[in-house]
Amino acid sequence: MIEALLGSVVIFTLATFLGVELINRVPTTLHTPLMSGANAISGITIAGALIVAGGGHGWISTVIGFLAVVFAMINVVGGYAVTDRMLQMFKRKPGAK
Amino acid sequence: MIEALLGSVVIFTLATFLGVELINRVPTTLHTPLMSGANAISGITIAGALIVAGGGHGWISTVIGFLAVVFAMINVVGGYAVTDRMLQMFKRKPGAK
Amino acid sequence: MRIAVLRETAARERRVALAPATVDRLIKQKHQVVVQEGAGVQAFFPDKLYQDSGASIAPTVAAVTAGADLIAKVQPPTIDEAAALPPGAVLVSLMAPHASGSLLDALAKGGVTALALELVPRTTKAQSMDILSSQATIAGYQAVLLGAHRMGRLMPMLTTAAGTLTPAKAFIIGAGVAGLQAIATARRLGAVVSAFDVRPVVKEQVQSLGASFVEAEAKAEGAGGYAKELSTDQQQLVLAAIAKHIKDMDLVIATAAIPGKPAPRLITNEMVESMRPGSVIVDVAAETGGNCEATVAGEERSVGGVTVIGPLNLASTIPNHASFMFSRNIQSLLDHGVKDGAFQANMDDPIIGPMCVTHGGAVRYGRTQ
Amino acid sequence: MRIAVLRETAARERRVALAPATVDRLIKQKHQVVVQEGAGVQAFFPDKLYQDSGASIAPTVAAVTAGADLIAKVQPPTIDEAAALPPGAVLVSLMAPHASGSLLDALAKGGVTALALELVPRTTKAQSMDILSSQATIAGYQAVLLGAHRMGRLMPMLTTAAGTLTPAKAFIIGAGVAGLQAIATARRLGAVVSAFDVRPVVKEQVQSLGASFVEAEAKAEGAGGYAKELSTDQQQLVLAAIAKHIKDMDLVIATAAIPGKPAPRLITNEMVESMRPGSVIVDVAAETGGNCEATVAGEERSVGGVTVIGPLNLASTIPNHASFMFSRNIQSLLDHGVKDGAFQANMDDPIIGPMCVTHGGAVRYGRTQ
Amino acid sequence: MSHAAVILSYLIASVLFILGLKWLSSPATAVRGNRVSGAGMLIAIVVTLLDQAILSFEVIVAGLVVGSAVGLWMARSVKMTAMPQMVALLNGLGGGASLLVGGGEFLKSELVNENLTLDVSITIQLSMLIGAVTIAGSLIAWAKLQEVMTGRAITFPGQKVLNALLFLAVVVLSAYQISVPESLLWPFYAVVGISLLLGILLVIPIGGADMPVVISLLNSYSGIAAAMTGFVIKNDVLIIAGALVGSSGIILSQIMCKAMNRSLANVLFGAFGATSASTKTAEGLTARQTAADDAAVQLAYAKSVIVVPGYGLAVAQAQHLVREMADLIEKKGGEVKYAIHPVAGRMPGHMNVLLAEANVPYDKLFDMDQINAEFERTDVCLVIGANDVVNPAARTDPGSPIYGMPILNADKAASIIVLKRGMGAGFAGIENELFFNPKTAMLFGDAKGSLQKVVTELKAL
Amino acid sequence: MSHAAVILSYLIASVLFILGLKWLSSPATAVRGNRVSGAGMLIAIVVTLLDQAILSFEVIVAGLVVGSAVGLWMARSVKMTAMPQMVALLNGLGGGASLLVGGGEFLKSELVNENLTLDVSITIQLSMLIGAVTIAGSLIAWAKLQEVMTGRAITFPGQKVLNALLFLAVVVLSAYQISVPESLLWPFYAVVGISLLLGILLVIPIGGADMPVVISLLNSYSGIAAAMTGFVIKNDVLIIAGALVGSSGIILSQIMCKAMNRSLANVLFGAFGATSASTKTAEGLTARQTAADDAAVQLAYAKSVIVVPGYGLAVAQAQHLVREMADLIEKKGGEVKYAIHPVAGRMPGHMNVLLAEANVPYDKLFDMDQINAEFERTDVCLVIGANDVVNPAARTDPGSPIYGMPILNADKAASIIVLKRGMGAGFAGIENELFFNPKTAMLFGDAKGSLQKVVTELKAL
Ligand SMILES: NC(=O)c1ccc[n+]([C@@H]2O[C@H](COP(=O)([O-])OP(=O)(O)OC[C@H]3O[C@@H](n4cnc5c(N)ncnc54)[C@H](OP(=O)(O)O)[C@@H]3O)[C@@H](O)[C@H]2O)c1
Ligand SMILES: NC(=O)c1ccc[n+]([C@@H]2O[C@H](COP(=O)([O-])OP(=O)(O)OC[C@H]3O[C@@H](n4cnc5c(N)ncnc54)[C@H](OP(=O)(O)O)[C@@H]3O)[C@@H](O)[C@H]2O)c1
Ligand SMILES: NC(=O)c1ccc[n+]([C@@H]2O[C@H](COP(=O)([O-])OP(=O)(O)OC[C@H]3O[C@@H](n4cnc5c(N)ncnc54)[C@H](O)[C@@H]3O)[C@@H](O)[C@H]2O)c1
Ligand SMILES: NC(=O)c1ccc[n+]([C@@H]2O[C@H](COP(=O)([O-])OP(=O)(O)OC[C@H]3O[C@@H](n4cnc5c(N)ncnc54)[C@H](O)[C@@H]3O)[C@@H](O)[C@H]2O)c1
Repeated sequence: MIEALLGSVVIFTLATFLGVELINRVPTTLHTPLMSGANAISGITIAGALIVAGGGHGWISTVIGFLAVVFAMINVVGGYAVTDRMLQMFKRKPGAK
Repeated sequence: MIEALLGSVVIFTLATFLGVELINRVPTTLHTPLMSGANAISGITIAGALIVAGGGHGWISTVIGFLAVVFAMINVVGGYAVTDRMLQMFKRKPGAK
Repeated sequence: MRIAVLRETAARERRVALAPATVDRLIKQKHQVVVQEGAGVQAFFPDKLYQDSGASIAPTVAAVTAGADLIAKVQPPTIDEAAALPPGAVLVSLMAPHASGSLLDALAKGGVTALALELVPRTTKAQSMDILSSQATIAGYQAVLLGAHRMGRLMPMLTTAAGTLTPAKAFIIGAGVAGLQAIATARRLGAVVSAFDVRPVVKEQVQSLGASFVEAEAKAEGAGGYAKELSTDQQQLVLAAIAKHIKDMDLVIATAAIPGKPAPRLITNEMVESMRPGSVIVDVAAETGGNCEATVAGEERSVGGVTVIGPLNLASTIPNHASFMFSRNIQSLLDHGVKDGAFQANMDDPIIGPMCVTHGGAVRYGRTQ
Repeated sequence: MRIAVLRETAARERRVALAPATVDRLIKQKHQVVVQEGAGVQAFFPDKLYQDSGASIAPTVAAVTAGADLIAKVQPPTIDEAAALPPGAVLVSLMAPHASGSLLDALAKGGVTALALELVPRTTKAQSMDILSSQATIAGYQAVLLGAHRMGRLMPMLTTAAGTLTPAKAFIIGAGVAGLQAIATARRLGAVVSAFDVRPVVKEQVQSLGASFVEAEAKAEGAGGYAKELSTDQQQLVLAAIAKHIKDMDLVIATAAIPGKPAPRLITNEMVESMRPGSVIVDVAAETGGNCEATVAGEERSVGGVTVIGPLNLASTIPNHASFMFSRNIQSLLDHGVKDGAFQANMDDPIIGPMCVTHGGAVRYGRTQ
Repeated sequence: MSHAAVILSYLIASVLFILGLKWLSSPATAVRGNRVSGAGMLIAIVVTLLDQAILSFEVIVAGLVVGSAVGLWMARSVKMTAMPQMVALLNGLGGGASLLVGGGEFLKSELVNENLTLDVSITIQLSMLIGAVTIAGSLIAWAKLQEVMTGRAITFPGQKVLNALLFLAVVVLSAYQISVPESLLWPFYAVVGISLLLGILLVIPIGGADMPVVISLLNSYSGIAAAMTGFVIKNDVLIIAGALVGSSGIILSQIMCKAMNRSLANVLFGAFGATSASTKTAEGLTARQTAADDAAVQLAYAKSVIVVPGYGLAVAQAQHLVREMADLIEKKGGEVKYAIHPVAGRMPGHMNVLLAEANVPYDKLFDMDQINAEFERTDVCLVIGANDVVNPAARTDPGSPIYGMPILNADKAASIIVLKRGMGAGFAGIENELFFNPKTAMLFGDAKGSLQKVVTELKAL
Repeated sequence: MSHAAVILSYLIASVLFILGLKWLSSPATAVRGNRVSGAGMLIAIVVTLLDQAILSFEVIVAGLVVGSAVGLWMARSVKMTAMPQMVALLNGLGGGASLLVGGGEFLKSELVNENLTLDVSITIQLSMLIGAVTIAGSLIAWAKLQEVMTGRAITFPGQKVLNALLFLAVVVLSAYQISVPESLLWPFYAVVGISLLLGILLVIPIGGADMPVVISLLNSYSGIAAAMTGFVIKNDVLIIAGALVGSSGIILSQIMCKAMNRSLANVLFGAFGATSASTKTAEGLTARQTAADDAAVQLAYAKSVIVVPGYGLAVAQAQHLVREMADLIEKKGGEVKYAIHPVAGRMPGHMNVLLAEANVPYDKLFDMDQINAEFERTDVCLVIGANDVVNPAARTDPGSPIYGMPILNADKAASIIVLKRGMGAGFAGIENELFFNPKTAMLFGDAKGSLQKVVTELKAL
């Protein structure tokens, strides 16, 4: 059991380092879109929400699960859509070399 | 069993990405030291070699293990020492701000 | 409005009050312009250019001024010319009012409204009419060219097969409009430039042009951005600082001035003698007595191998551009003062009021200051 | 070795053959130096400086040259002076050999070994002795200052409250040593510079100074990096290209030359007339006939408002630095030619041989070319 | 779907998240990055639906549909200027989801009387705590930005002590709950409640202008909450994605602080008596501040740029850098012109001297009359150390000493960047309303330093 | 030691490796990086010794002592110039160790008649294959660099086909061995043998000058081999460290190729008819080429730099960049002087005009007599577009047209970097032996472009 946990800890550690390395230098204009895009990714809780909602452990769980799915889904869909909208301003100029 | 393997695959994948991100832009002067330093790290096979050598599965294994330990240890000790020597040229100048 | 442009008669004066480009604009504004024959020739504006702009050409002063509402000139008119101006007309020109008592009387008697261009207020709004600035710009530039041309050596550093020529050291005394332009020009030519002034704000301006500032423990900031005269103590400090610095200079451009006062004496004969043969002093302040004791206005002398030049009317030696700027200044003044086709000599106007030296038959100069 | 420095007597000549710094060096090398009284005064080297360097001062030509082994001068000696030189002495000076037949005869007769400085080979090795280059450098610089000072307008662009002054357009004809220096100087002053030459390699050099190159379909590269005369066809092409370009120019510096030939005629009277009043042509080639048809050597004329200047001996108007460089060139020549305390007039030497116009009692000039 | 296939699919989703985040941080690839990460999310959702012992699909489908519809509607309708609060809201919902998942798992274990292992217990508590802080904090951030509540920092004595006490309480309660498996429900509710309170208290003392940093930090929290949920349900994709967001969010917060020249600590706690990032004048007008990298992006993507040099450029002696910057913009396809005001600087032709020194070609210099009509068609007007010559008071304020002086129409450009050391006045000594124009961004600092940074950023873009 | 503690210790070691690699790639932190990664290795070794069911310590200790001693001796005795071959050798040994571990595990399973699971079988085969290729390839690379064998590319017809066939054979044999558990030993030996052959064949067609890239690639392989070993013995630290080295090695190879302006494919296969990176002249002399980032590092760490400008600088109109570069070097604590030769350029004072335009202060300009004695004490002499004025032939070759002309003693500096477009001659039209001086590195390209790159790199350092 503890070993499974430790396996997850290893993965968590690696992913944490990876997150640090991925973001190097971001122009200020991208701060909000990047934040928003990362926020959409954190909507991955949706996976957990689905399991809670679909577990069929009585109505309390189901209601909580339903709410969790709705919340997470707003986060996911809203997050991606809004990020995409913000990023429309980064279309390249034609004249650029 | 296959899941344990897959767990390792996940770790392998993350570490691979991390390796890619870690090395961004290296001045030419650092190419050889970096290569050498990375090479020293790949001497981590020493861990495997120790297990083979110390497993006590008969003399063939022991001989092979002994050789493996020697090889890996040369790689490790030689690698770190040689890298350190090369890096001596990167001492900061006193006047720098 | 009928505008008359007279030919200059003063010695060394090659400028003309209005350039063809301004005439063009005035004609478009429905004014009439009469130009005296050959008025622009010395400034490289032949009569033909004026005619092409729509002006008419007249041969004599009388013919030009007859019926004129406004007369534009560079130098003050002679008393005779002044007497011949139509009553009620407006005269725009330099006037040297502090030294032209009888001229002012004549103009007042003739009922002429005379605007002295040297009295333009040095305010931000009046900058486009500021003849002192525009002509000082040219003077500062030309002073350096003159000095460089007369120097025994080159300005820039040159490393050649025949040895390395060190850069000339230029020293600008008085960093007003002319002085700053001199700094810029000397820097362009590659000299190592230093400058001195008594107004403390100037230091930053000097450095903003890449020159170094010579410090003396003296400050003399007067009213309106001008300097004032130094106290005796301060004068000593200044002279000591200059004496120490000037020994080593190859080119000195002196432009220090205090409005309405004789130019401050900042370079003594001893200082001149301390300089190397072959160096040059261009005393732009020669007209008001000179910053240098050795200066003789209008002459070029050698004092122990040091050439001391006291040029007069430097701006006029670049007559084309000087006239162009002069003309643009007058144009801005007219843009400001002309309403409904006539020049409004409004004595309450913050720009025209101070410039007006005679009006309504009376001399105003001295009363308004 | 006893080295004599004579005072120049030619009109307009302000240079001196050896500067005190060089004298200093020669004295350190155990030579004796005698300088004629006042020889350096016009170049801002007072006698005192020579004395401080260890030279002795003598009043007359005779006193200076008596017993001299080597005589240094800028301009060719007069026939009288030549006759007075000690037999066997070496004379180093400009010689204008193609125009100085009788002088050469006199020198040969007197047994003088004469080195004509204008015949220094233009090789890399001889560059430090190359008086043509060093003096042309000064001439190119001074030509621009002269032209800028005489122009009716400023050189740089200036945006001011009294309108925007456009930058002057400068055109350099002939981009040899003087021409390139003129380009650099005009650029420093802020002009928009273009240049023309018939040698194709020059284009890159012109551009390396930030100026643009005016193209004509003509090429005339001669021997030794010099230009040669153009064929009639090519001359037409060149004139057409210049005519098209020059109309719009404010300052023209003409330096085109072909060694030993009269200067090529590149600016016709028509071209001059096509230019704007107030523009200036400085014809540095005036001495050899001028590149401009309207040039009168030694004079400054106005042709329809265009000022055409034909300066003579421009380098001499910056006498101090010109003498410094001249002197350094001679110093290098001596470093090259003096062995064991005496000047070795070795006719097989690749530098001294070609420069030697009289030797061993005979005129060599013409025979060795 | 076999379990191996599920793990592999999750791995693929994780890789897509990694690539997505990487690409999101550069202007050239950001659009692609967001879409790739979206694809990863789709895979993760589909796989989860296929894999798990999901019994009732109705509720799930209903939840998915409602959530998607609301999310899409919100994304569509929000105004561009309201983006930061939108992100705050979405982030809060994400945190809420984590809270619900953690809580749901806890309640489930209570219901089915399952004995939770230690690690699951701990991570459940963590996901609830962090989730609750995230939702409460995000909602406060949203309220501040939306101006539903005051944007000012709200502080009271003992605030830090209170926060510390509350945090301690949560820890103690959680520990109690974990160690006493057959515990009651009240500690559970208390933990949730106190956590929510903590979220509120942590954010209210921070000023409105600093909210973006707070949101980014809360975003990082919600990532960590998701990762904790991953530990709870033993799901790698949650751990990886959560950890990625968790760490990159902190880095991003730091980068944002650096762009504001402050430290993260100063943003979070300094506000106990803090100032906002914008400069206020006597009349309460606000000048918007910007950073060099932002200015660089704006310049890099501008089609037309007009540089207005002034006396400050000369004082800073930054003429060579201006030239370098212009060259870089032109290499990127933009057009750069210089607008020279007749009295810019301190002597006639001051700017000409300066720009000639840097070899700016004459044909790029335009005087006022030539260029004034062009500002309207210009993307960015870059004002470097100029003040009076772009002061609209000359047009509008008859009482001003410069009234009537023609000025450069810098204010007509689509956006204006002003490089100055501070809010110092120019030669005329008067205030300049251009600096308070909503289109204007101030880049404070010596012009040489600022331009150096802009140039460095331009090269990196 | 508990198993959990072991896993945690391995995790710490992994983190140290990660930090070590990261820090190794920047000059300022490289020393620290190497030491941190070394600490990680120490932890990994100690933990392994404590943890595993290690029965006989004598052999292990013997192995450790012998290996350490040999390694230390090699590291101490190698000459600085022989570093690349040293790394090749060490790398080969690492690969060999992987081969032995894989083989050992295989033989052990045979001996104890253990039934290997599929994944272990596969990874054993992989670690052997890759390990064998690594050791064989590395030894060839070593031999080429040590000039034990010819540095030229060795090719023969059908080489690629042969390689493909051999690879196929290995795959088939491995598959056979995996699928037939009670197999014989001959396929095992065959796999090892063919893999070794493959390693040799893959490296011999690559030219000596490209060996560093090959070594870096083989290093990446040995990392992957280590990771495979990790799969075999189910050890995370092996997997992580191996994967890190595996991927960073490939990135490094690519960076190295880019620095040589070539693609990895071109290096590996293009050599079937390849050229080396250095430029050869008629007389067989070789000019060493360098890259902008390398030049930048050299300049950044130099205490004294002398710039020798020449006509090429004027042609390139790169004067402003020279100034910028000098400013950057000075900010980093170096001292920059300019040596102006009397006849540099094409007119008297050409360089003065140029440098004045860039506002280089006069007191940094030195003429030949002033500075010639200083070259000996100078770390880097940067020759920009100059040629004749630094041509030692003027001192040494009486037949040369410039014999006797005094020149700048650029060749006396500790190292020389020359910026030129190619091997073109100068005004005098003669060859310049300075360019073939072993201390000289040529940075080819238009001086403006080259300087631009150097400046960008200097800023990034
Ligand atoms: N051209 C002429 O002939 C002439 C002659 C005399 C007077 N004037 C007057 O001068 C003024 C010229 O206008 P302008 O717009 O050029 O200049 P300005 O109005 O004087 O403004 C210059 C601005 O530059 C900023 N600054 C100073 N040093 C700086 C540095 N190192 N880095 C960044 N910013 C710096 C200052 O703000 P911070 O302190 O906040 O940085 C200041 O507000 C006009 O009022 C004109 O009338 C002109
Ligand atoms: N100063 C004078 O008064 C004067 C007058 C006449 C002649 N000279 C002669 O000119 C020579 C001057 O020597 P120097 O060392 O300055 O110049 P140089 O010997 O002419 O060499 C210049 C070098 O610059 C390189 N180059 C050209 N364009 C370049 C560019 N855009 N980027 C990078 N490199 C470029 C060329 O090599 P690549 O083609 O390989 O790039 C060339 O080898 C001397 O021989 C001197 O005697 C001088
Ligand atoms: N407000 C405007 O827009 C505007 C327009 C034009 C000029 N001005 C300003 O007016 C001021 C005067 O300019 P100016 O050129 O007409 O001045 P000026 O000709 O009266 O004097 C020239 C310079 O000499 C200096 N000076 C006086 N006594 C000195 C002494 N003893 N030693 C050294 N220096 C001495 C003065 O300080 C001044 O800088 C300047 O500051 C100029 O910038 C302002
Ligand atoms: N090898 C050396 O080290 C060295 C030393 C000094 C000079 N030089 C070279 O010698 C050459 C001659 O220099 P110079 O200044 O004595 O030349 P110069 O005085 O003889 O002539 C000046 C210029 O006029 C040009 N010219 C001639 N006819 C022309 C025509 N019809 N139209 C336009 N241009 C015309 C010439 O090409 C030359 O560039 C130059 O290339 C110079 O670089 C070389």
